Amino acid sequence: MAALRTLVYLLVYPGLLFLFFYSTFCEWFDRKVYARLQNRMGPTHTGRFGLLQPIADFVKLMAKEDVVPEAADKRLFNVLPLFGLAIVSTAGLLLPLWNFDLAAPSMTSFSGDIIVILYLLSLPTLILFLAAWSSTNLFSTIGGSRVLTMLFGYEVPLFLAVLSPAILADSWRLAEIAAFYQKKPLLILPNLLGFGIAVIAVQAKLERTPFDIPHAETEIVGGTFTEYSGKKLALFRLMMDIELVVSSALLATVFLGGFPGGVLIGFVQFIVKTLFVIFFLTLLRALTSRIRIDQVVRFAWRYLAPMAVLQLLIAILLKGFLP
Amino acid sequence: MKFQIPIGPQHPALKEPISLRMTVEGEVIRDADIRLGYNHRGLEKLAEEKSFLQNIYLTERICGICSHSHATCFVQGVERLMELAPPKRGMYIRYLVSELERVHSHLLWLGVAGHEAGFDSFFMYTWRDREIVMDLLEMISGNRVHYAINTIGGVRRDLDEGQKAKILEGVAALRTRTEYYFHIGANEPSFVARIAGVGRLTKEQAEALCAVGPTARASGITRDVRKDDPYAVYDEMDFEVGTADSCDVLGRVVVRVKELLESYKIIEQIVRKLPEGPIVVRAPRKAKPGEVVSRYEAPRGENMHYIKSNGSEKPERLKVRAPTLANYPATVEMLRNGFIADIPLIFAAIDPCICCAERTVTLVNVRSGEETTVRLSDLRRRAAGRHPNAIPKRIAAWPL
Amino acid sequence: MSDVEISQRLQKDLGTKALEVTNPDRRRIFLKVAPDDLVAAVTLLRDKYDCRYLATISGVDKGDMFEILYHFASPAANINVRTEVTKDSPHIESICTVIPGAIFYERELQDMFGLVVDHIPDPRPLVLPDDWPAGNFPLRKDWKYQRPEERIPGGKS
Amino acid sequence: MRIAAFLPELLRHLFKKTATVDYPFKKLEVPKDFRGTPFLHPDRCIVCRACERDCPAEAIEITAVNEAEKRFRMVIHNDRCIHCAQCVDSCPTTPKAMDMDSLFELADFDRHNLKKEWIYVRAVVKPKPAAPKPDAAPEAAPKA
Repeated sequence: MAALRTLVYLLVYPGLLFLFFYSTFCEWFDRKVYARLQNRMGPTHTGRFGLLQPIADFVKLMAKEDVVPEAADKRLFNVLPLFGLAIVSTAGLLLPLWNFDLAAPSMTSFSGDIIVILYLLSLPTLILFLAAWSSTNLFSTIGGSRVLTMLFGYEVPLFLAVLSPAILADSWRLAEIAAFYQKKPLLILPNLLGFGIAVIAVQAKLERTPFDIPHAETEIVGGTFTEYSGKKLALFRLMMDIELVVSSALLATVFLGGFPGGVLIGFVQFIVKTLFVIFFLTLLRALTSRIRIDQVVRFAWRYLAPMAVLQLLIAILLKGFLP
Repeated sequence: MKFQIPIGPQHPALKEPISLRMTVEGEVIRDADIRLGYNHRGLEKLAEEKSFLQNIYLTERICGICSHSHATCFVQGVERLMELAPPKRGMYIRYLVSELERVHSHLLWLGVAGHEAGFDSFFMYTWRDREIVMDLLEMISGNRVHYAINTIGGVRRDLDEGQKAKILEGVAALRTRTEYYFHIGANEPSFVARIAGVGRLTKEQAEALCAVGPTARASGITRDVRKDDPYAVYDEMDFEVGTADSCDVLGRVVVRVKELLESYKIIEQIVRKLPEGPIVVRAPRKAKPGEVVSRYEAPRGENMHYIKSNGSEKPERLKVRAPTLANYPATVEMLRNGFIADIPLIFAAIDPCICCAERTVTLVNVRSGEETTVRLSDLRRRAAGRHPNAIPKRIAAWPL
Repeated sequence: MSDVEISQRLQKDLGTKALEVTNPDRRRIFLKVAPDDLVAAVTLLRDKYDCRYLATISGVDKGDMFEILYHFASPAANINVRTEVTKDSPHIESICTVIPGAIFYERELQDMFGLVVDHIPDPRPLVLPDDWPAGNFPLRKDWKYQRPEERIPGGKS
Repeated sequence: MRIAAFLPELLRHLFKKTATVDYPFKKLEVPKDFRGTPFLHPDRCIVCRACERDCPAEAIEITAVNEAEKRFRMVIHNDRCIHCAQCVDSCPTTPKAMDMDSLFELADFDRHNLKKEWIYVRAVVKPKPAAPKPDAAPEAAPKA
């Protein structure tokens, strides 16, 4: 029975199958909102309201010819998409999503899981860099170096911003942090600055406009993904989508109080809160133009990092005053 | 570490084939080289085999965006050669279409600039509003792209009152929208950060390298054929030449927005002053021997056609100078010491319209830096060798 | 400055170098010089007539001669400098030292007419492909393009 | 500089009707004088060949089927046509034998399907005083 439960946990919910469908739904939501913000229609015809469009795109890419460049490091080139997918799916398992009961959250909940999930979420960046470097394309190489340069910009603010609610809640466990803010919802307010910083940093992590520099199509063709095609590209895209779900769920857990209330209400809360975060990410994408790599680093260290430190200070001070 | 990256002939930032070789050092461009010829259609040779009337449609197809510009420039010249005086009303309608085309071209450019900078919302909204002027053009001429409204001795279609009202209405709507886009373009921090101070071209450089159009005007050179050499109806119009002296991409945006606002002014004047009368005079089929230099201010800069006739119904020589060619030397200068990220913006800022023969493919071996040239037929054979089991398509023999 | 004044000044400044000055149309002045005097004439135009802007260079095949026209534009008028070289020795001096922006037009002339521009800074072909057969110059009048019969795949008739 | 200068405009359009049209299912109207595809009224053509001569794309071909019966065959190569409507302007008959319809969805898998063919007997010019001569210059009557 335990083995079956583990299998369900890994493959069906909240493992691969759920993450696959929910991440394609999130991509649809992102595309639809982005289109409506631009007075366009977005996906319309595949499925009701075009809901199946991301799945159709995925299937189409899976059916396409898969080209591996001759000069590439073939083993690395082939295996990286799978690695990336595995890493973000593992991160997905750590979210308090099993029975939506914050007291007994899920099989994998342990003290310190917030550190692990942050660590797992920074690995895809490394995967992208290795993918770019192993394909040996010039545009990819430039894209890869941009991936790493950008990493130094956004990673520190993200960590500082996400850790300050944890400090305030006095826990390194996602479910306990969420439960703390459920009990004291007013304490969400001092963390709003951190939420803003985290949204911007997540946008950079997901490489979406204005931070889509590593694969800026008008500058360096596809950047990291220039040589990727067919199944591998499909897996990479799925990886990015799952990363979108996981990071928005992480923000929802840490900043917005998690998803309590049993299976039904908890699930609704999960959907609403992740979509709320994704809406902000989409809005940010529609609002801005792509900036240059030097501007990203300057922006991150001049504005984001000091503000994240400020947020941390607020959290520490507040904690001193709290009983 | 220096290495060369090929931008084009196929590249997402370029909508037409051209090859830019960038020698880069990290993210900084050290040198740039331009190679044309991927789109050379031998148009000047073809023009010598067609009659003047047919050549109107040929010149119209030099460019898809400024189709009317080349046709008008050619027709102006031929009318001079044939010593025709086109009627006033015809001229007014012809240059009304010119100005509407300028509006459409500049709005298109604003969108492209947004897209190249990754500002897709800006791109979507400007192109949505560009539909207003596209619809006006379709209403006047019967087509969205190749208006074909010129004929030797006047224009082919007349305007009625309802159309005049619609034009005024459309222009009023566009004016408020243009002002709004200017406000966005000048205020959105991420966009301004990308265009301000990028692609510098000093006034001296612009003058020495013979830049034209908005590129030159953004470097503080007041060069506009409509003012310098007022052809046709432009000496009756009240307008100003928009310039900027910031010498960068932001300046080129400002110049184009100013020109948009001036164009609205001209359009309103033309529609209000539109005289009564015929729209066309009868033209002979042949032109006397002679030569003429016809100049026209296209949206991208000065068009120049040199037409030489020999007394037959075909021109002896037609030389076409499109504005983009004049701006290439300046582009190389602008690209130098810029960032890779600025390539699409700088290149788009001259509003390139690449009208130039596609017969070979150049492969650059990145490791050794040596270039090998492969004929299209070889490439096809290689492709067939790679996929021996591919289902053969029906034998196609295109005239190559 | 009116057209007539410019024409007279050109006659006076260039003296015997000006083989012919005509003014066929408003703001259009055609000046003919010998090929050897070209650079001198262009320098004079640039310095004294505000013609820093070279619009383009057109070549015309006139049977046994090539006519080359340099279209300059100043705010006052459009001055076109005409010069002729024989087909047997089609050599012309580069004006890039005077007007750096002329480089693309001179390369185009080399491609299309087989003129040899002496001292050109960058003699590579511009518009013609790299494997274009040597000695083919498309805009010469004796160069004819034979259009092959159009064959449409699919075959009905 | 203003942060998020575009925000009001974007949010305003979130629940508005879209500017784009669901194309293959819904179509926009083309204007009245839209230049679509050329076609022939075979009963009016007097075989003056003005359209064939003036066509910039060599898309019109007129051949005699039977000279004695005055039967002619006209092919409009729509795969070459550039839709400039010069043939309509050049046509000297009243009412015009050449005409444009407003079709614009011309794509086909086979270029042969794009060629349109008419075989007809030459029309006789009615002895009307106002009727223009068959060889009148084409520019004389643009848009009657």
